[in-house]
Amino acid sequence: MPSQTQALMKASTEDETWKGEHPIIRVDNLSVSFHSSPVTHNISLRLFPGRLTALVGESGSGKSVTSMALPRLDPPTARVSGSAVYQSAISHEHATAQTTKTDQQPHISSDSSKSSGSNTTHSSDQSSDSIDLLSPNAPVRTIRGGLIGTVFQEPMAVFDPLPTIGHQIEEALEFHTPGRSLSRAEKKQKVLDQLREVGLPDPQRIWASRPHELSGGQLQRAMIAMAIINRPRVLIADEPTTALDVTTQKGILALLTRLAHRRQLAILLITHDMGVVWESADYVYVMQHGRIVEQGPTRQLFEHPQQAYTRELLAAVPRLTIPATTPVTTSATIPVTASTEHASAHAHVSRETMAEKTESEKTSALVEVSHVSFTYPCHGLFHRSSRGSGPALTDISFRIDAGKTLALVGESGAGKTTLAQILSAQLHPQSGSVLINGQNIEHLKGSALRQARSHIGYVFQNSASALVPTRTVGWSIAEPLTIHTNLNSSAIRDRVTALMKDVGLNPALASRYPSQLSGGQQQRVGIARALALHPRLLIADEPTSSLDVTAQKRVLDLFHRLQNEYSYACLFITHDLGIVQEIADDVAVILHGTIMEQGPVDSVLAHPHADYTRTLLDASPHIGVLPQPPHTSHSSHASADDERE
Amino acid sequence: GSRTSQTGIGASPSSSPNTSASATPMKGGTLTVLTSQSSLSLDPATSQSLPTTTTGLVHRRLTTWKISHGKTTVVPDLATTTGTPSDHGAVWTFHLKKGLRFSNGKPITSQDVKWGIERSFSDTFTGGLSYHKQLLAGAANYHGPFSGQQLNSIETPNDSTIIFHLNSPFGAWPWVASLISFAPVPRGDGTQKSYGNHPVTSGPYQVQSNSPGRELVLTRNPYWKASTDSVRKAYPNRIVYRMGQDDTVAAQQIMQGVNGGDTSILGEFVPPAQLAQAQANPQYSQLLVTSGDGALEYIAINTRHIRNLAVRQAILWATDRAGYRTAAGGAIAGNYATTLITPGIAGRQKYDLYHVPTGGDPARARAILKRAHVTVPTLKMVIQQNKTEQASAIQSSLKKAGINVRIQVLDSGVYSDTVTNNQGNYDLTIASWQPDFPDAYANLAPLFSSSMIGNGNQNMSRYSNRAVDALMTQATQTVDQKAAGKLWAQADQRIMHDIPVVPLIYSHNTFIHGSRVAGFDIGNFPAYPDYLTMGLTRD
Amino acid sequence: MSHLLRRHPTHSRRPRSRFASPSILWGGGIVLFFVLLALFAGPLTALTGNDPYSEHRSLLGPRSVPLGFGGGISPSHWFGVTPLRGVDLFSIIAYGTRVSLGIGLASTLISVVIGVAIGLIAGYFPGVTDAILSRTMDVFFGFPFLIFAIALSAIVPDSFPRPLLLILVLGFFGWPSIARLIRGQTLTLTHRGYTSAAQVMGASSTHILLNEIMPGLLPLLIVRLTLSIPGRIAAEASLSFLGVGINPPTPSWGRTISDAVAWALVDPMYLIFPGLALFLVTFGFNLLGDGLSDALDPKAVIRAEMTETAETSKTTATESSTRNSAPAVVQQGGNR
Amino acid sequence: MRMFDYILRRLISSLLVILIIAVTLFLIFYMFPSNPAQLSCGKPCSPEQLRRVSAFMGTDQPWYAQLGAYLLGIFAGRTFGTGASAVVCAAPCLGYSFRLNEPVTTLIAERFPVTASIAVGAAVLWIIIGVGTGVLAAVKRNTWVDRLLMALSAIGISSPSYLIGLLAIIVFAFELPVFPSGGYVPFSRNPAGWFSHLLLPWLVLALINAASYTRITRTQMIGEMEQDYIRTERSKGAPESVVVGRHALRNALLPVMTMFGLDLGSLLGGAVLTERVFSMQGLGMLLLDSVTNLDLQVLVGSTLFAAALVIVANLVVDICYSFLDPRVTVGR
Ligand SMILES: Nc1ncnc2c1ncn2[C@@H]1O[C@H](COP(=O)(O)OP(=O)(O)OP(=O)(O)O)[C@@H](O)[C@H]1O
Ligand SMILES: Nc1ncnc2c1ncn2[C@@H]1O[C@H](COP(=O)(O)OP(=O)(O)OP(=O)(O)O)[C@@H](O)[C@H]1O
Ligand SMILES: [Mg+2]
Ligand SMILES: [Mg+2]
Repeated sequence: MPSQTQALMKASTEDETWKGEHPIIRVDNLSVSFHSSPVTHNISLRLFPGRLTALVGESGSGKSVTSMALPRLDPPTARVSGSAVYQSAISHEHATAQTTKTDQQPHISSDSSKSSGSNTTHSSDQSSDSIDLLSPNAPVRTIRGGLIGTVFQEPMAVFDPLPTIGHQIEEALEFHTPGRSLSRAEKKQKVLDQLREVGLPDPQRIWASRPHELSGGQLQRAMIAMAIINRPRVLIADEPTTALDVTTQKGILALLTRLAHRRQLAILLITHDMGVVWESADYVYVMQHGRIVEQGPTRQLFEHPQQAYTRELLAAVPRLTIPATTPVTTSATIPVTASTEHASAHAHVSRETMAEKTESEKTSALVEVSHVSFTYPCHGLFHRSSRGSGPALTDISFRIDAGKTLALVGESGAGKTTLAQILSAQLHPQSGSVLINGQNIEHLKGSALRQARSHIGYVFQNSASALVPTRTVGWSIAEPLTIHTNLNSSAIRDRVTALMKDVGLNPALASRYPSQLSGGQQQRVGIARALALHPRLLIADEPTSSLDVTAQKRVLDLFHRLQNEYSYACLFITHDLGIVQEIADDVAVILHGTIMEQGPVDSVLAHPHADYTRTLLDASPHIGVLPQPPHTSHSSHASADDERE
Repeated sequence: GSRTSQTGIGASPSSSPNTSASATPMKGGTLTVLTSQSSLSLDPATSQSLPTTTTGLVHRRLTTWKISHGKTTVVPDLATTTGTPSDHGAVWTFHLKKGLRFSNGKPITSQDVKWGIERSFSDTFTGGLSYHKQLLAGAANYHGPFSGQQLNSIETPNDSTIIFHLNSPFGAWPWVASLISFAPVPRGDGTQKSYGNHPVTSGPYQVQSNSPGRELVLTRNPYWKASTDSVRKAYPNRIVYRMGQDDTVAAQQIMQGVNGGDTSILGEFVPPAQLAQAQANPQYSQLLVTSGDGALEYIAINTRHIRNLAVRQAILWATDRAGYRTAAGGAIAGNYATTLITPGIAGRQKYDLYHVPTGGDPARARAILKRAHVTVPTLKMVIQQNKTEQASAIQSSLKKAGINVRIQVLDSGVYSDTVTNNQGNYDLTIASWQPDFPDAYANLAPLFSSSMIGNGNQNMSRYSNRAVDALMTQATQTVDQKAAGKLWAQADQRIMHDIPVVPLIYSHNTFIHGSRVAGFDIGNFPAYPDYLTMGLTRD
Repeated sequence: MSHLLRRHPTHSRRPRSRFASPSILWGGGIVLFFVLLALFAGPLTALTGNDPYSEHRSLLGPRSVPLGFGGGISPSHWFGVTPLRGVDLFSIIAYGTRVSLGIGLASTLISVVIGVAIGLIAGYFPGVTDAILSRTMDVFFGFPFLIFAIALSAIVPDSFPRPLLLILVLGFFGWPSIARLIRGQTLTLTHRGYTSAAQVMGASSTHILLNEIMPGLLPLLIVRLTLSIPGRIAAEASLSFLGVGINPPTPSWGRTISDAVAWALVDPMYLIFPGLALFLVTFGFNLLGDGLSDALDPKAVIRAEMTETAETSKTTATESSTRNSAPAVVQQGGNR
Repeated sequence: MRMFDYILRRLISSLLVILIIAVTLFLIFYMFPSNPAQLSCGKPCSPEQLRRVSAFMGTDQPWYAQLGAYLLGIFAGRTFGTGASAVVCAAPCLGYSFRLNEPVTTLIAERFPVTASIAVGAAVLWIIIGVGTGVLAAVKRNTWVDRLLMALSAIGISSPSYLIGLLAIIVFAFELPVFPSGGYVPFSRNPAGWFSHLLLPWLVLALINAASYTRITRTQMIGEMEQDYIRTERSKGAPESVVVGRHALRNALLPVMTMFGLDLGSLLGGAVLTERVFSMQGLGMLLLDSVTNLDLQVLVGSTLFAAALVIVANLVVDICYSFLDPRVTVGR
């Protein structure tokens, strides 16, 4: 007991901004293992009402596994030990009163006493409101959805494929509404409101759509809507904005912060995007190798990173470096660490390629898209949910030369994935033509099509569902090789090992099944597979969305290296303008299925013509001049903060 | 009586009168007949039913059969006598009784009888008993009365007199006149094929409802007068036929008296398993009634395929009749057969030409084959489903003599077709034959006359011997029944010299009736219960 | 190629353990037992000097019912003898295994091969192909199998071996239901992300059908398969019941069961022994099927491993050196 | 309208299917050793008589002529024979039974209620039992409940329906007489009798069929329960009953539904063995009798009717599929 209280106080008094509040969730010594090999070690966390706590760390470090243990949503094979206690916020006064002193030492989980877990529930002053989340008697159904809302990492697979989105969200509402107090219309209205709140433009349509009819970002927002519709006390958001463009991401983050403040919601935000952390988190835990290696209030952590890994994390963020001419004032912010050199070198490269481009203008482009329009057909005999949805793409034209990268940025649901699918002949445009290597891919059939496709590498946005669940990931990476080459199995194995190393995966993971990997690991499997054949055209649909910055950097470097080596053309879909600047030669900005503007990266970013591009630039999270007082950086939310309920 | 023994509506004389319940039936109640058959024709032109079974309940004929104390005789029915022959038996005259009426109230006249017979010549109405069609003069090109033509060999000088002119003298005409085709049909009526579903009746019952293949309900015909009928007792008020029944279930139902089984009878033989079961239980065995020697069961040897007499001899010698009988259920299945004319038929002479032991003599069979220097190829035996065990027994007995048999089980329709068509694509088959009327003619002619090969006829041995044909013709035309009988017996032995068939047993048919059913008697002929005298006891 | 990564050191012990579940062992054991029974029916029955043809009339009572306990069970007739002819029942069952198992396996094989092929093709190639194949299935569905069987038994010359005929008939009429099931599942699986992934990779349809779609169908298919084999044995019995099964004297379970049903009250053992054989085989195949579909389901493998790792942690320790010999992954954060 | 188009297209192609079936049946019969007229020629039968019968029944014609006449009859009706005794079979004439003396349409109309009563009742029972036990087994996977259910389903699968049927009759109708041993009572005549007569066949058919549904449902359920969306459902705080019943089950039922549609469709065309064992005169018995008696027209008529049912069932399944699984489009 005493050590417990101490630990609690330690955690809760680290920063004055906590105002002595009492944690709503206390996690102590949480360890998770899969078939008796541990993946996380003695994690201790505190979540406070009204606060946004970020959990950052490298891919595969155990972020998802840890957070999912709280509402007990781990895979059944996981063994969880330690303690996690929920305490309602009502009785916080006591704890607040005890808060006296600030402990600057990072709270490393291994420090805390082993016995703390079991005692928490018996804490004298809060016993009635405290729930041991890990106890077998915990009221999981009230906890899930009611107390703790959860947003999952992979948005594409989380919805039941059969019912409409609206139905599934309404259902969540029902589980936590006693009796039948809500009428149908009321429920629907609530859901529509919630969908609108998470920034979905056409809630009516989303409400009536089936999961497969929505884009990744739309699904992700629907997931968020579902998680918060019951006004839980705690929200666990596992990379909730990976599939979102910056504008939407900004909106979502603002919404989360607002919710945290208004509803006194405790949020655990898992992310790899330090920009996001900087902009919205109050407190940060950094994870590596299944351990919490560092923690602290956001500003403090950013200003004085203690661990090498944290520093590396901060350094590796691709920064948006906008040329001086840009109207955006924050443009001058150059990262603290060494990437300046790299960025400028890259800028140089881009300028070179631009020059080449003018020369080679007359040589035929590797990809030439002209006047492509596409409308999704009305599916099924009964499902008319896509009614009213206009064309997904209208009159799209662009070209990509060999060795060049075109970045496609745009709002979620703008039609990026659709365009990528048209390029790879998964969908056929109603009008316009797609020439790849001079061939009209739409007219190819049979082996000619297969041959053409062997030169296309495709990284799927939904990496998890693009892997065969019944095959090891090693098999999946090898698949293109087995299809298109005659390599013997040992050669293939070598190739797979090399590819996995290239994308930063331990080759030992080759024997795992997709469901045994973390989100970022799955994504890298997808990348490795796309690169296996050294494609001439690489279509990468948000390939690094789930990657932590180190892994992301590694992948981007790999893209660079391979592009230099094989000079493939690349269509790179992303919402991160920082990445755009780092990797792309040209950029196309797409909105509502129309290209708003396109051109060389530097000139577009420096002189955005379209309003939307400007909005994008504004919305991009910049790590501003450090240190920066958090209040100013959050000024846009300040007014919202005050409207507490 | 028929090709395959299970018509349930069929026909033999024998040793012991088989009477079940000694109690006399009462008037009234509903008697149920459970049958596995899926169709039951009540059309006089198309039915092949015996006078003493179903059609006997609804249709009267000129003459009919009376079974008393085990003896079956032909007696007058609509007619006052069993017919008066003239012209050496080539012309037969009948007079109708007075006061006869149809179920629709109309009086029955000689024209109605004539119309009924004429109807049977119509191309529309086929499938009945056709003995008269070959016998009546000038019938060869007659196509029935519907286009206005009459059959002139049938005379009706007045409403109560009917005279038949035959091709040649035929002594057994009184028996022929008892067949279903001689039932009256109101003149001008019955043009439609479906007439048989709701016929106008002359017997004690009329059709209340009939859904073909499913259920037939008979109720009393108010116009039938017991005083004009010496045979029909008409005890039950209602008789219900349930068709398409599973015989195993039905037999069980009757034995245990559940579900109205106590007031039911089974239209078929008791299946072997239920037979064994009932015999073992004294309470159930009371419900069994076994006929005397009935149908002849035999192996028909296709003489067109197996022309060598030595081979047929070998088959005869190799056949283990005891094994056959065991496989058919044991001693209750029947007595060993040596003659072709079945016991109880006038003129039958008992003889045993070869004295083959009942267990067969495979060594002798081998010796015969060896002497004849023949090797027998594998023989194809076609059988019906219900003969599987018996066929297997024959197969294993022939194998002992070095004769291999391949059995092919055929579905009943296909089987009938196979054994009666013109190709005759089989070597052996197991058949049984009960004559349609107790006359040696009906016993031998259909099976051994060369005119009965193929075309749907029953000469399954495809036996053709001019001498035998001539002998049978002579016997047929002999009006003196004693003299005729001698000729038939002669033919019988003459045929057996050629061994077109191996006689196996005279089958004893065992039937079962509910505990409240009385008057369930089987005479010497046919080996089927007499439906006309059946009734229910008081609880 | 699919075993490519199985040879990875960590996998060396998987095949054994994965397929060594109790269901597989028991189910496989039962099936194997019957396979052996079929193969060694001759020597086995010769032990008691029996065969499935000889009659033992002396063992039958006057009503042709076997004398003695349990349908005439004795040291020389382990299962007694049949009524009516007194044939050794054990011999019938032992030899009958050949026909019944043979028909069950062979006809299922035919149906499954045709059904899976057609179902896959119909489900994977929309439009005309699907329409044609689906209507073909309709023809087969609409066509009464029984009628066909009865007609064939009349038309096909009797010199054509009956078991083969049954295999063909059951095989060719059994595929549509499999095909339809497969087609439906294929339709669903075709819309999965990994199928599109393979298409974009330029995989041939064959590759996709075999590697992406088939594995997803397997659990369902295995269940269907294990349902099918005993189903076929039962179908042979049903055909026998209607009189178009195996011709005597060839022993078959189906014919024996259909003959014996009527004797259930008189000579119950006559029905019980072959019935038990049929049940055991069914049970064996089902166990085997359950076990196999578990073994092929990766999630189940994971579960199995879980228990297994606990048991074999020692072996893992020795193997871990092998595992680590693979070049350690670069850049897991820089400072370890 | 897509729906309408699709159904129309399917119906047209279904006519083709029916035609193929009819042609095949006629061909098979043509290959028979000889003339079905033989069976209705009478006893004894002269060649002349046989010729006449053949002419009347039309079996003296080549098979294609017979087929043509038959098909034409469906639309235009037929007349057999001439004059006063001519048999008129009004359109839609599926043939005329010379054995039962009824038009096939009448026969089917009489028999169908029997078969439908058996089939629908049994289907309702077996889908409930099969899916219920399948879900239970999946949820209780690897427990004794699961094992017991699997063992029971093994019994069900390995039992020919006539075996179970006869044993059920012996036990429930004879040994402890609680059910009638067979027969059919029309609902209109006596609803209680209808029910009591059908209960045993329903149970028998249901138990046998349920066995395979148990297995398929179990496998599918196990697969679905491992999908990601199940975790999502749980994260919403869904009670396990909703997770299993509303989400996993609905997904798992897709292939089950395919099977169910087909099974019900073909059962509606005649439950041959069950009808036979329970002595019910439904379409199955009609069909069986028609083969046994070489009653070609009844055979073809009732087969075509059964085929039509199967085709409709297939169509319904396909439409339902596109309804239940939005990812699948039928009208592709
Ligand atoms: N199968 C489908 N049927 C109907 N509409 C669809 C379908 N797939 C996508 N859409 C709609 O088409 C639009 C474009 O979708 P797309 O997946 O291309 O978006 P995106 O730009 O990739 O978005 P995100 O960044 O969120 O992944 C969206 O509004 C989406 O709802
Ligand atoms: N079901 C499982 N079985 C075995 N190992 C697993 C399983 N799920 C996750 N792991 C492993 O546990 C580790 C932690 O996974 P987790 O999903 O928590 O990573 P993460 O931090 O969320 O990474 P990412 O950012 O890539 O999503 C990873 O190494 C992963 O491979
Ligand atoms: Mg994760
Ligand atoms: Mg997308």
